[in-house]
Formats: sequence, C-alpha cells, structure tokens
Amino acid sequence: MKKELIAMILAGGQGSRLGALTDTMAKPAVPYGSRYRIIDFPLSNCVNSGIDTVGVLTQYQPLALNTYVGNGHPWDLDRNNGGAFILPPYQHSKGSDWYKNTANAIYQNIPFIDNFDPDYVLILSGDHIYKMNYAKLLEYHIAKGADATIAVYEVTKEEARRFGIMTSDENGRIVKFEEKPAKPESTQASMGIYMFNWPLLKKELAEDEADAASSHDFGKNVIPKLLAEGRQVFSYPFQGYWKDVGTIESLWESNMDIIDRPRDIDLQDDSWRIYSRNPVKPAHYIAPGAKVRGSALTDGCVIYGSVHHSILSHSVVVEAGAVVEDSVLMPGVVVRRGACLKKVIVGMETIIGENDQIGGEENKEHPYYNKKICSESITLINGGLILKPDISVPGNCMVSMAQTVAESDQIIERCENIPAV
Amino acid sequence: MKKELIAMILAGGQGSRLGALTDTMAKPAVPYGSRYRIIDFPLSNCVNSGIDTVGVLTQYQPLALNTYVGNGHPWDLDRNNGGAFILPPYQHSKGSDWYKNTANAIYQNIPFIDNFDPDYVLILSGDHIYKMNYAKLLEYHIAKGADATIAVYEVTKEEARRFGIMTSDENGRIVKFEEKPAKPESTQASMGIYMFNWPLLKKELAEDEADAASSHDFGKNVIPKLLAEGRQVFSYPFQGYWKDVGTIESLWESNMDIIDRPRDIDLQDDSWRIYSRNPVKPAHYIAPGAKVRGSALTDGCVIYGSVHHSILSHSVVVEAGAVVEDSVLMPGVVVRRGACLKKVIVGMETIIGENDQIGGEENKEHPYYNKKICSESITLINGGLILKPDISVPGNCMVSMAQTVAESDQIIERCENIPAV
Amino acid sequence: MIRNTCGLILADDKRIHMGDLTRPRALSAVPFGGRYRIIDFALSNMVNSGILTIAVSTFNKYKSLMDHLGTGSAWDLDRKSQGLYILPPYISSESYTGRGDDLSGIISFFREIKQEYIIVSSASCILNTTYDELMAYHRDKNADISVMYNRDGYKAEAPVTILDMTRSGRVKGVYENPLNPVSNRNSLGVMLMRRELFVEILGEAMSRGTTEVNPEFYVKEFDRYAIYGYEYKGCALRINSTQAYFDATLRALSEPTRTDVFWQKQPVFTKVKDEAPAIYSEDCEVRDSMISDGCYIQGSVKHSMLFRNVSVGNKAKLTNCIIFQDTQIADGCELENVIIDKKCVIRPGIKLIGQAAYPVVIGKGAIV
Amino acid sequence: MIRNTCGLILADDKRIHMGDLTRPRALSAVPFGGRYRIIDFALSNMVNSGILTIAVSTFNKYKSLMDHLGTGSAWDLDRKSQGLYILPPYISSESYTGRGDDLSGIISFFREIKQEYIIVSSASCILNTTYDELMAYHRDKNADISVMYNRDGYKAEAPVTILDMTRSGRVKGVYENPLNPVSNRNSLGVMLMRRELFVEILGEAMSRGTTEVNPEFYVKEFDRYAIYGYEYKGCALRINSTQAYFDATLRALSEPTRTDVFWQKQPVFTKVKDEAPAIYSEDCEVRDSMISDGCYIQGSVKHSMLFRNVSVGNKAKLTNCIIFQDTQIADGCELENVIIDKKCVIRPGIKLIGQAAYPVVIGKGAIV
Repeated sequence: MKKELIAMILAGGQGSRLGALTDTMAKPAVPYGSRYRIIDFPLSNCVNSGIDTVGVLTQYQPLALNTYVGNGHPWDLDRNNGGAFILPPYQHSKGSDWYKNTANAIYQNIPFIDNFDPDYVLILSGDHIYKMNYAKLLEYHIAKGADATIAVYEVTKEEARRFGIMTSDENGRIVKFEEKPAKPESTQASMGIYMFNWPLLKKELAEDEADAASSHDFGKNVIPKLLAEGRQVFSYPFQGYWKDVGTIESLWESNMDIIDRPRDIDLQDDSWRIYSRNPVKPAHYIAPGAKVRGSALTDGCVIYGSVHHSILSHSVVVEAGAVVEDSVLMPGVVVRRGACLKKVIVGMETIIGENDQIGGEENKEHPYYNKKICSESITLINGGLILKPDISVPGNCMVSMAQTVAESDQIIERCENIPAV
Repeated sequence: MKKELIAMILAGGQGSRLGALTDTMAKPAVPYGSRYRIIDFPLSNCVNSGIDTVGVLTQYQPLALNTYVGNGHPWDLDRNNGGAFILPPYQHSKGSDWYKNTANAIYQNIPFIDNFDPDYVLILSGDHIYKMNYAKLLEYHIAKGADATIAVYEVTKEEARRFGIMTSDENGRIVKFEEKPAKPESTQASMGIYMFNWPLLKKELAEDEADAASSHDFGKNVIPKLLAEGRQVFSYPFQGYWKDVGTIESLWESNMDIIDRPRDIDLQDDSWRIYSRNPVKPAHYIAPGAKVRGSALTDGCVIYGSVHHSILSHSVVVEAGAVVEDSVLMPGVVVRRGACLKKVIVGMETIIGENDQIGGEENKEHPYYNKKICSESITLINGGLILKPDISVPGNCMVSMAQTVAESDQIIERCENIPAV
Repeated sequence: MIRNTCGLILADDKRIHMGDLTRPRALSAVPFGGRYRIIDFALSNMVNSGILTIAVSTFNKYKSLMDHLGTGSAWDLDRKSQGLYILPPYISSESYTGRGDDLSGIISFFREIKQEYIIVSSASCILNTTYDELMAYHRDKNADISVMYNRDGYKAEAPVTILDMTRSGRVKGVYENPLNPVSNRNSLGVMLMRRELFVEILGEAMSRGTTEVNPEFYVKEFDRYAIYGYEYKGCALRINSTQAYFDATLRALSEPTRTDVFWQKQPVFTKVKDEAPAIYSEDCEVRDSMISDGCYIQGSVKHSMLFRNVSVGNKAKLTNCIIFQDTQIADGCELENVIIDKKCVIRPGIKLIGQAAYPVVIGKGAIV
Repeated sequence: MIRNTCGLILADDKRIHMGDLTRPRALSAVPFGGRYRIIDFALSNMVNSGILTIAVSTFNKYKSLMDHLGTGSAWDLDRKSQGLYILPPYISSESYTGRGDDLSGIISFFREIKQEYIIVSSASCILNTTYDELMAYHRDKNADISVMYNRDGYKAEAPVTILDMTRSGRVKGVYENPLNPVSNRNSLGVMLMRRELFVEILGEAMSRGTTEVNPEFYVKEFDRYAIYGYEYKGCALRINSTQAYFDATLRALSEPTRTDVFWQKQPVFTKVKDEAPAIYSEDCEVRDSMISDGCYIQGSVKHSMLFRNVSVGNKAKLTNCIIFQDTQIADGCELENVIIDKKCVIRPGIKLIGQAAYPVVIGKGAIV
C-alpha cells in the first residue's frame, strides 16, 4: 500500500562508547529519563508527525529492541497497513550480508521500502534525544524542491570540530560539507536526519553499493556524492533541545537536563507526547522516613532512603538509610540500606549491596578506574549485577563482568540475565 | 511476563526443493490453498490452541514473512504481553552467527524464551498443512509426565522410509528413533512437532551446542540424545489431515486436496478457523461467458475464461478464451486471452501471455525441462514473470529468470519485483 | 491526503425505511456488495483520504453496527490517541434518563478535538473516492461549507435535497423532495466545513430545540454562510428504499459501476471474516455474479450477488438474487428477483419468484 | 490459569451512591489508587486468571467507562474473536425505544458464546487475585454456584449480603443488610457457575419482570441450587460510600494493604496515559504518599494519594488528601482530609479542612 513518507531508524550500532551498558542491548534500547528508552524519541516523533510506517534497522543485540518495540502498540504503530518493523540483515538466495554501514543497511532494505512505494524516505538515528516535527521538515523539503534535506543544529565553533558541518548559501542550499573540520566554516552541525526523494536515494544507494571504494556511510559517502553531483541539497535548521547520547557523559548530562532544564526538553508537553512501553506498575511510594528532592521518579519506585538530584526509572527501590545523589538508576535497580551513590549510572536490575559507597572522588589506581568510557567522575555500574556489601568504588569507574580484577578486588557477587523488557 | 507455554516456529529454511518459488521468499510465506500462506496453519493452530506467544525463527529472505506476519493482527497475535515475534539471527558483543541448524536456532534464542519464563516450549515446523490442537498435546505431555513429546503420524510401510520413524512401547514411550530407516520397525513418522519442558530443553541445547560433533538438529541430535539418556520421551499420535508441502509435487497435491478431499482438510470448520492476512479486495466476479467448475476461488478474482479443477488465490484474472485446468495460481496471476494452462503452478504476480500453451505432455528435450524440482508433469512458473505471447512450455518444466536458455528459446519478456504482501 | 480533518458519519437516516432489511439494523449496517456493509464505503473514503479521527453517530439499533465496527482495526482505526468513536445518543447523559439526545453527544465530542476541518457524511450514498479534490475546491472557493452533489436530482427517489446554485457554484436555494426540481443537482450528504463552524451550527440548532442530526440541515443556512456545491462525477448509488437497494446491487455487477464502486485505486475496507475460499462443484453453473469467500456452489447462479458463506444446493437456480451471509439454499430451489437476509434456510424445492420492479424480501433468520 | 471461562463485570450498583464522585461516572469508573479506576481490579483479576471474553454491563453514564476501556488494549483484550464487550442496556433493542433493559442484552450475549463457565463480578470490591483457587473449590464441591466472601460482615457498611452456611460450606440462607447478622460472611459479589445455568437463572428472572442485574440476586436461589461459599483470605476493600472510599485509599498507603492490593505477582492493568515522570522540586517534602507520573511537586505532601499530572505549588501543604488527575493545587494552599476530583483548580492560599470521619469532596472541574 502506497505511503507518502516512511521513516527508517538506524538502530544497528553497538554503541561501544556507552561501554558495558550496551553489552546486552543495542544503544537505542538503553533506558533514559526515568520513563523512556532512547528509541522512544524518534518513534514518538514519527507518530506525532503523522508517519505510520517505520523500519527499525538493527543487527546488534536486537532482542531487547525487538521485544521492547514489539507490536508497536505504545507508539500507535501496531498498524495493519504499515506500523513498526524490525529489520535485521538476512540471507537471500545469492548469499548473505551483515549491514556494512548506514547506507548499506538502507540498500539491503530497498525491497522493504519499495513495498510502500513512498515518495520520500526519512533516515533517522536511533540515539538522539529531541522532539522534532518531521512533517514540517517534509514541507520545507517540498517547498525548496530539494533532492535531499539535512536537519542541522547550531553548535558553538568549539563544538563544531566534533560534528559534520554544513555550509549553506542564503537559500539554505548546502554548498559544502565537512566531517569534523579543524577550521569549521560554519556552525551548522548535521543531526544525522536526512529527508530524501526515494527514487533518487534508491539510485544513489545502488551506485554507492557498486563503488568498491565507498564505506557505504551516509555522512561520508552518500551526501558528499550528492553535493559533488550538484544536487539540490538543503539544510533545515532545527531549534530546540537536541542531544546525542552516545557517550556516558552525554547520557548522564541529558538525564540531568530533565530536572535541570525541564522547560528545554519539555516532556510535559501535551501536544507532543513521548510514548513508551508501560511497565504496568503501581504509582511510586515515598515512605514516611524518605527524603526525595530535585529528582524525577516514575511508576513502581519505592523510596525509604534519600534521593537527591537523580533520575530513577521504574521499579527502583531505595532502602532506608541509603543515599542516592546526582545519579541515574535504570529500571529495577535496588539500593540496599546504608549504601551511598554519588554521580553513578546504574544499569537495569542491578543490586547495590548494603553500605556500598559508590562514586565521588576519583582514584586512578583503582582496579575499576576507566578513562576510555567514563569521564567527569561518572561511575558506571552495568546491569544485572549483584554487588557485594560494604564495598567501595570511587568516581570515574566502570564495573562490569568483563573486567578482570584480582580476586581480592572483586566486588561483584554474581551476575544475572536482564529480562529484555 | 510468565507464560505457561510458548511456541517457536522454525521458518528459516530456504526450501530449495520448492525451486524458484522460494527465490524471493522463505518457504512458510509461499501462498497455499487460495486464501492462505503456509505459515497460516501453524500460526492459526497456535492461536486456536490458546498459545499467544509465538517466535518465528527466520533467516532466509525474511522480508515476505516479516511483512506478512507484520503486527500479528490477522492471527490475533498483536498482543501487548506476548504476540508474534520474528526472530532473526543477530550480532552479540562476542560475535555473530547465522543459525546453524534447528537446535542452534532455538539455542540462540534462549534469552527470548527466558523472557517469558515458560514451563513448556513447543517447537513447530513452518511448512506443514494440518490442524492440531496443541492444548491437547500439552495435556497429554503433562499426563504422561513426559520430558519431551513428539507428535507422530501414521504412514504406510512404503512411506516410512522417507521419514524419521518412532517405535513406542504400549504406554506411548518412545524406545527407538530411526531417521529414514531402510527397514522401518514402525509406521509412526515424526511430524517435527516437539513439546519440551523448557528447563530440560535449555540444558540439552547448551550441551548440544558445546558438542563439536553435533550438527545441532532436533531430529538428528537432540532427540537421539534424550533417548540415549533414558529420558521420558513420548509419542503423541495425531489423526487427521497432515501434509508436508516441501516439494512441488506435495504442494500441488495438497492444494488439490482442498477440492478433492474437502472434508479431510475441512477449511470450513467454524471451531478451528485458519486465519490469514486479508488482501482487502472485493468479492470475486464470474463474467457472463465464464465457466468455473470444481475449483476454489477467493476475493479479487475476475474470471472471463474457463477454470476447472484449479486453486486460484486472490486477484487472479483469467481473460476470455483462456483455459486453466488442474492448476494452482498464486495471488495476482493474470492469464491472458487464449492462453491454456494444464497442471501448472504459477507464482505471484506472473502474467501468462496471450495464447501461451503451458503444461501437458512432457518433453525431456525442452530447455525448461526440469527433473530435480518438478515431477508428475507439474510445470512451475516462477512469480514476477511476464511471459511472451504465443509460446509453448510442456509439462514438468520450471521457468524462472535463473534458467539460462538460448536467446531463441527465451520465453520470458521481463521480470518484476513481487511486493512482499 | 488531506490533513488536519476529522469525520462524522451519520449511520442512520430516519427518513429512509427498508422494511425487513433495516428492521434489525441501522441503514448503514445493511450488507452490500458481497462482503461489505453500507458504512464501509463512507468509512473507507475517510480513511483513504487520511482522516484518522472518525465518529459514527447513531440513534438506535447499535448492536450490528458495533459488532461490525469492533475496535476499528479493519479500518486501521484502533488507535491510541485518534481512531474510531461510536457516539450513541447516551454519551452525554449524566443522569438516569433513557431519552436519546444525538446532538449534545456530537457537540461535546467535536468541541474537544483539535482538527481544523470536519467532513460529515450520510450513510445512504455508496461511492468510492477520496476527498482531496473536495478539499481543494473548498479552499479555492474560500467556502464556509462545501456540499458534494451529483446530477441525478430529476430521477432520484426521496429523500432528495436539490441545490439551486449560482454560476460561481454558490448555493442560493435548497429544496427537500420538490415536486418540480429547479435543478438536477442532488446532495450526496457529504459536507466539508471548519470544525468550529460545525460545532457552532449544531449548538444553535440545539438551542432551538433540535435533538437530531439530519444530514443536510446545515445546508439550509445558505443565506448566512458561503455554501458551495461540488459536483462528484463518479458513480454514486443511493440507497433510499428496498427497490433502490436491489437495483443498485444488480447494477454493481456490471461495468462501469463495478469498477467505480469496488475497484478503485483505494480499497474498501471491511471487517475480516476468515472464511474458507469459495468452492465450486463440478456441476455448478455461475454467470455474471459476484461470489464471496466461504460459499459452496452446486447449482446455477446468474446475475446475482452472494455474500459470505452462502451455500447453493444441487440443481438450485438463482437469478437476479441477493443472498446475505450464512444463508443456505437447499437442493432444487428456484429463486428469482429475491433478497434473502442473513442466516436464512430455504428448504429443498422452494420456489420464490419476485419481479425486477418488486423483489421478494426474506427477513433475517427465516426458515422458508 | 482457568480455561473455558468468560466473565461479566457489573460496572455499576444502584444501591451505592458516592455523591460528587459518582455523579459524572459509574461506580466502577471512579479513579482509585493513583492510576487506576475501580474496574481495573475486577478486569485484571479476570485477565490474570486467563479469561479472554469479558463483558461489562452498565446501565448509564457509559462515557467515562467507554473512554477508559477504549478498545481494551490495555488489558490485551483487543482481540479478533474474543475480548472486551461493553453491554449497555440498549444492545438488544430493535425498536426505537429509549428504555434500558439490562437483562435481555446480557442474556443474548451470554447465550451466543461458547465458554463453559462464567465468573460474575461486581464493581464495588477492590481485590487483587486470580480465580484459580475459586475454580478448584467449585469443582471440588461439585457446586452449582460458588460465591466468594470474606469475613467482614459484622462491621461492613450496607449494602451487605450475609451468607449463612452449613459446615460443608453450602449456603443455606442469605440476608441483605440484616440488623443482626447471623455470620460475618459477607459476599464479595464474585460468583462462579456454568454459563448455561447463568443464562437460565437470568431468563427466569426476566420472565418474572426483573430488568436489572443485582450482583447477588442469584444467590437467593440457595434452596434450588447447590450454592457454596468460598472464603477469600486476602485483603478486599469495599467501596460502598465516599467515606469507605476515603478510608480504603488511605489504608492502601500502608502495609500490608499496599502489597495486597497493588503489589501482587499479577499486575493490575490500566489505561496508559504516557505522562512524563513525576518531578520533585528542590524544596518539596513528600512523606508516606503514593505519587503518579506527571506530577510536579513543590510543596509538602503527607499521607496522601496523588493521581497523574497533579501539580502541588510552593509551600502548599497536603495531609490525608486524595487528588485526582490533572488537578492543580496552587501555592500556599492548605488541604487536609480532602478528596478533589479531576481537573480542579485550587487557587493560591485556599484552605480546605475536612475531618478524617468526614472528608471534604470537591467535584470534577471545580475552581476553588
């Protein structure tokens, strides 16, 4: 059945900069902001923009995403014509391929897209927190008579060196694109959101696939080629909250923004709900002796201890005498009595032992000290762990089963499977 | 959320014995019996048996299956807790694997199954036509106190040589299992339907996976090992219609059974509906000059010609003067005026040219003659083809784009993509 | 696709009576065309136009309508935040009263939603289209209200709403069932306007004591609003009586009506029944007929419409017949110009002969 | 899991009046426990027992109930062939009459389906369980009808249905609101029987002129059928009055009631609202309270139940309060022993003080 516009969400990446958090789930499935998972944002944006057909391209640990997205019902994407589709790589009669890169992932799914015979295809990332009306982007794309339109975000000159930077003329037409320029000519950063005319994109993808020198990436190959061909490529400036949550630091920051910059992210906005799969739990309970301030909580939490400036997902338990500060606790985390967390991200279903002291001052000699994934003194505890009681872990550490530490330094009692939803 | 019983449908196979029909779709997605696809049978059996959580394991050309199963709505499997899940192979943090075989496919999906914490897991094939109440199978399994129960079907001594044959004692306990025995001891053939206690199966799958000598197949490895260990493995005798539609001959036969043995297959049975995804087409129309006898038709067909002893899927057009006999026409096939089909299976959306003569007497010298896939003079025309007019193809031929024939013998005008649904 | 528009379908029309066919059901719940109900056409037109919020208003006999519409999933309207709403008259009543009150329920529903436009459709016309052109016309004319009509006003049966229009297309007069029509422009009961205007007009009507919605009553405000007529040039079948229903069905068997009504680019959605395919016996003879899934045909069927799961026995002969679902015609029956409702049993050898101008109707569940 | 069983929920009870709380809605549509409506408990109990065909019968004020139940998807009851059915009284009426008739609609619905057993549940008791043990007891006793009761018959408010039972558990007498109860066994309005028996009893009742269903009226047939009482030992909250509602809610804040009602192994399903998480300001103080998603709390909240999307202003003080969804409590308010319905606005500095034994109730949409 024909659709004017369908969206394809690139949800394939392992997201290795999120460290142990993505050991068992793809990045878009990572819990965020008390009630959500990262993928709720692009999915909700699609539905709120009137897009009812969304392909979710996935190959790395898709189970959590697969069961989380499920029938698509929470996002109103359980449609008979269209809806949400998880699209893994597959075998065909002439062989089989994993997705080589972003453009190749779309290339491999040309038959899926052709099924809906769309005029336009919207390519999205699965790991950004923002609210955008793609219908407006499409209007702009049509009004400009564009071949492709790229959403861009104003960054500082400083930040510009970390992004793909677009230089546009006065009409918004992109004249130059540079990946992480040392001397940025502009401060318009690509948001990784591309609107294409499907017939053109299909042709370009086939050519890109045939090009042995290409790395089959939208940013590195497809867009530069369009520009080189002199195509009408426009930039669409986006205002509003936008954050790539691809690192532990940005994930922590973006979580804190919910309480520090509530108006910017505006989750209360009735006209643009962010939908999520509901955990089916009772309202949360704050006990007589508890103290909760400057925090965000959701269903199923039970708080006997003290919670300050923290983001708690559903079903988190904080026992009496425990203190949670500047932290992000994912679904099902239990903080046993007397434990103390400071600037910690704790993965799903992990149990913090009695009187554990986690986070705070850094200690570069500590066996769990991590400088590759963690920064800004944020400590990351992976999901599914049961920590021993009375242990202490300083700031900027990463704790997961993968770490090899001396027997005497071992703080993990055991590890359990995290249920996918 | 806990489930007592979940089902896993092995839908991965390429089904190479169906030849060109499975070039672009997995075997379970092949249209069958006018209104159905093969997978409708296990899916409908599950729902009618009260099973609301079904994993469909697929890796070969899953797009058709993926879009056909979609949100699961036609089978009432668009559930919030449970429902239908397409389960492809995936990458995990320690690498990635295609499904090596049936047992390995289930092994790779242990986390999926564990999500539902089931007591029992039912393993099904995606390519059999039958109606079975799995709830009764489970009752039997529980009553026998079985570790595993295998559904068996009574075959003749003759046929037994082509099946996995079970020998059971007077209580139904299986004492011996032989794969395609030269001298069958019994006539109970395995239907490839296995009921397992999940904790046991999980353990057995892990052991099987660790066994480098195993080919990771239920019939060849897992079941023999259970028997060798002295487990309680029972046979569950099934009466009623059952057909493996794994070959062109059996696919044709099973289609014809709808008109030749309507009471056996009993598709009219109100208490056990076979559900399918509806094509949203008007009722079919028989024109004033048409002649339709001894056939099965469904929505969207328009018949001006003559149809006898044939099975027509939705949206088939038979023009004036065309004759269709003993044939199976899949969705969207068009038979142009004056064409004549005899004992032909035509794949989806193919157009038979004006005055084409297809099927009938065999001619072993014919460039399209095929003895590997076709038999019994059945001719197979692949989907998506537009045949030239005035051509002639004898019986027992297979016509697909993959065939290399001399320019002068070419009967295909062109080939088009078949939409997945 | 038109955006930002909601829909209202008036599922019944108190001016139209179809005897046994509308006794157990609302007009729009009457089966039509082998596998549909009349309402499927109005619903599908809206869905195919991109309308996602659709209310169905009905004043009685909801059961078959509710059974048919279910959760709305057949029209992909089982949505979280939009979708299909059934508005029986009770919906606003807060006290223990049984008295129906169509208007207040409709008003409160349409006051609360957010779409800019509304399309109101009556249930009595069968047509298969999208409303894109109507919307373009409406905007082009800068109209307050646009009314869809076609040009069968001279010959159509009552109820007829004749539009008198200026050259520019503006409505300057409206006549209900006139003896001498001033034009052949006959309203199809499809109207487009701003949602807020609709709520305003309805509110006024209610304040004057009206409690029911008549598909065309707002058109009478032509001296106050800029009302424009939009001509629909495709085929429209008016179901105003049993006779009209019979004629429309048989007409729909032949081209070009068959294509106009059933075979447009956009599909007509309806509730899925999951019947088996239709089976034709070796001895059957079927000509110029539409046959639905689940039928089992042994006899002869000519120029007829068979709904789902109808069985026609050996040597039975059907000519110019409309047979609703689950009805069994036994061996040797002879039926001509007959409409048979659901779940009837016609016993062996029975002969029922009506006239083309006066078909015999057998009510639901009858055993003849 | 019990199989082959359907359910009927009687969504209202004409014997129970709760003033402003039941003015705009049926009893079972009254919000409870922060994110639920009372009916969610009866519905979830059935769904968690494996019952897939559930009818909800109601005689008026359907709107909030229909809005809440929607397509049934929150309970996974948006099914093709089974699922959730709302049975307003009209459902059987074939003529243009407005008079409600509960029984004939219920009878015709339950006559047509196929399940062997039926569980009938009233709306006025909140409990969280599955019916597996009830079914086992029913079969063990070879009972015609099994009635669930608990032992709060001496103290409970009317309506009370006291069961007099033999040692073997068979009911030998039934007393409605007795002055001197013969036992403390008080029916919970949950009954299990064969579906056919249910249809038979209802048919008889209708033939004697009854037109409404009372949750316990079939129990009175104890001399004719083998009726057994099954004691429910978990916690059950009876909502018989505004006072009972207030007490039940505050009781549910503390253990063991909180666990018994909300935190059982089986979840209580309800309509999803997709609110943002609750936000606690730096200066707020919350103690011994249940808080729902979407709340924004700046002031002090003690021993209270806040539904979704409630905002509590700076320096506002709430003690022993129940605040329904979308209500705003402005800065500096002081509220004690108050129930505030949906969408109210309490303006800055307002003081509302009720008594624990006589809470103040503010009706839906009020601006105070």
